Amino acid sequence: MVPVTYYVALSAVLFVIGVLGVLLRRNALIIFMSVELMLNSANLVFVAFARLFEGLAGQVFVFFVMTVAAAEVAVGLALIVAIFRSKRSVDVDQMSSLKG
Amino acid sequence: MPVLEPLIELGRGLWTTFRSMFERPVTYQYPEQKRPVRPRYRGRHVLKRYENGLERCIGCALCAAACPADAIFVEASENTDEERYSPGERYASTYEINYLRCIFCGFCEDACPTEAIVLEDDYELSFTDRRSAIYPKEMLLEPVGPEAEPTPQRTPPGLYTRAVPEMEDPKD
Amino acid sequence: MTNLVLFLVLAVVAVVTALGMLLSRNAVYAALFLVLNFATVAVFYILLEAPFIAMTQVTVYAGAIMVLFLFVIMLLGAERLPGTEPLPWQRPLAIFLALVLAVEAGYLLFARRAAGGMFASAAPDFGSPQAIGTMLFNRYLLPFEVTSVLLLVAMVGAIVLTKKEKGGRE
Amino acid sequence: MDSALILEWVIKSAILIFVLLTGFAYLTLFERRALARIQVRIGPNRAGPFGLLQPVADGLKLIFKEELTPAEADKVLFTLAPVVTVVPALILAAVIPWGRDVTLFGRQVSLSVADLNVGVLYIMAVSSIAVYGIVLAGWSSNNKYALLGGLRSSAQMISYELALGLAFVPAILLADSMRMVDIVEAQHPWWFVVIQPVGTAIFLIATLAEVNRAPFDMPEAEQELTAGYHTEYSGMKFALFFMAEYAKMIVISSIAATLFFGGYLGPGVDRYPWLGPLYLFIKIVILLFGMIWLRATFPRIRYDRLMAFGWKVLLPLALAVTFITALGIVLEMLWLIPVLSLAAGLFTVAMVHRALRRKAYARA
Repeated sequence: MVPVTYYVALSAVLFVIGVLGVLLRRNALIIFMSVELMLNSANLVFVAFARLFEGLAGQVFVFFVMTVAAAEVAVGLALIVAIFRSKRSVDVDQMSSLKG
Repeated sequence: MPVLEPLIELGRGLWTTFRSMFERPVTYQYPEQKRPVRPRYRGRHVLKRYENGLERCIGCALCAAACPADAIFVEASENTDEERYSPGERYASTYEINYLRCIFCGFCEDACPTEAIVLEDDYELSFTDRRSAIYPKEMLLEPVGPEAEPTPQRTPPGLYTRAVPEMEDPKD
Repeated sequence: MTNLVLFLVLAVVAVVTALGMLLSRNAVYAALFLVLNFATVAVFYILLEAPFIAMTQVTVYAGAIMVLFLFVIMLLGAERLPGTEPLPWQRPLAIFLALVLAVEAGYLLFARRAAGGMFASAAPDFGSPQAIGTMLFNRYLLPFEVTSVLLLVAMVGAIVLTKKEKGGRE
Repeated sequence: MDSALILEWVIKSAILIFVLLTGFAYLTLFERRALARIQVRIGPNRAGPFGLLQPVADGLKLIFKEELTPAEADKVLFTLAPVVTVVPALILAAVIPWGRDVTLFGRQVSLSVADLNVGVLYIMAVSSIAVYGIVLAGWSSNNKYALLGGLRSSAQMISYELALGLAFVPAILLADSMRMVDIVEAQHPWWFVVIQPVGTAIFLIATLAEVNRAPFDMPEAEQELTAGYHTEYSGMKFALFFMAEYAKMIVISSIAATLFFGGYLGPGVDRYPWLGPLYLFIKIVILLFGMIWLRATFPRIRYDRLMAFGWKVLLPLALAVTFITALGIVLEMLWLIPVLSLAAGLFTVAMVHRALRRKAYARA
């Protein structure tokens, strides 16, 4: 069997990659994808610990995280589309003014 | 019940198509089984002959002049009594139709003074190259009848002086 | 042993696809790498005896969320936009911070041995849809209902945000 | 995990894929013959007796055709897209049970490749993956029509997936399980089509939209989009799209048969388990004929109407049907389910009819 530490380590690596994506990339869509990656790495840990402690609460929580992620994506992409309409760009450096 | 009306309409459409499955198919199994063409069908041209085997075409090239697609080429030569192809002075020594150009409009038929060219029933025209789409006179000419002689014929002098025969009233 | 090999292979795939997402110039490729990443994570869930979560992962993440991403990318034609130069100090700082985070995680994992432990063999109906359903509708009923409200709000929000405010309507 | 089990899986997968690919080939022939008969023609009957070699001839032709790749296309994704389309269509069939367990060479062999306890969810997950191939094909061709067709069809598939997913729910609720075998066994006295006719109808309609078949074949609307997402494809790549469409038809018919039409159940199946696959096969053929028949009968729906139908008619009705099914189970009055759901279905039909009539009236 694979020890749970491996899963946590993998998830940490994925999380760090997600953080890097948010910090390094300027394309709002890719920043968004990186956030999804971070959520996913957290989910992986949840499921791993649910398996370790034989409790389903972790899996149920993953279920909720997915729902929230879906809601977040719907609103976030709508925002990006709206910003693109006014600025013709999805570059986060250009979203510097408070008014569209 | 008016509620069911749209469903019944859909069902009727389905019933129509289902019923048509059991009708006799209208398909002709083409190469073995050919569908007869209509009386006025315009297929490949045929150059006609008189009963005695002389060609009707006199090389006047009115068909070529009438042709909107410029598909017909005619070259005329002189008849002699020793070597007679058609009544009158001249005959078509070259007669070619390019079937890549022909639109089967039938104007040539109308223009012909001797009713020599007729669009008949043959529709199996297919070529593998452009040269073979040009039909020469030998391929267009009607075969000689059983009691007739092939052209050129040796004819008594002074018999065939008129090129255009006395025609009946054109019927169709 | 088989499990360990499988885990390592999948882990490599997961990390490589995540890096691919991070590094690819083309947003469509980034999205596709992320789809692969989510698929490998789904396989991890199956290895962890959570088939229900694995299938939901594929359906929601790969089937809905990433398709939505692709849609937006293609609709906006945003796959290869000319980017501005980042601020000069930002890139090294970002990498430094990420390294700090990684070291921190590594310290917690290996130095403190906070979460050592092997998996015991699970009960036969562990992670079955029935068990999750019972849990969801008994102990977690309130969060479940709140989530449904959240989804409704997100739906309304998305529609309001993307609706064109043009004249001519009334 | 002994090696015999793995061998069994490999053999079953190989047989399944072989059956699907042969089935795809002969489904094209079946469709052409059936369409021809409906249109009072004969259909292909030259290659081999009754045209039975026609699929072989078609396949040979497609193999030897030239494959074109547009110069500005994204080469990698352009090559990948047909594969991404075919694979989900093939692996979707893995969870379908073809019969009860049989004893073969002294082993207990189950007649499905994978007997998952989340079988229905597996179907949803895999069918949601199938969108990618079409989106990618449309995008990577770098062609306006292909992109529009791809976006259209993916929007359509995502929209109808909701109604499709909800149509699974009555079957799951009635069987109290997501395992396909349990769902089939739960239909012993009454098939679910009897208990939940409206749910079955929703499932079949959403299915048509899901596999992009007429009258929902928007993505391939030749007149508008010059064949949509596969405009730029030719040769074997085109054949793969073709294969995906027809393999999906077969698979989705078998899913419908399993969920609502009693799967492998039929008279005498208890005594002779080998009859199971035969019954399932017959049901699949009947459903496939239904698809072809619909194609021959109904014209294509306009795109905005199609989306409106999916979101405003099918989805609410599916929700209502789910609710009614749950209600009938909770009240332990199963007869309530067909009565109430048929009433809901008729109400929906009447409302749609009225709305359409009003629209026609307003235009006139």
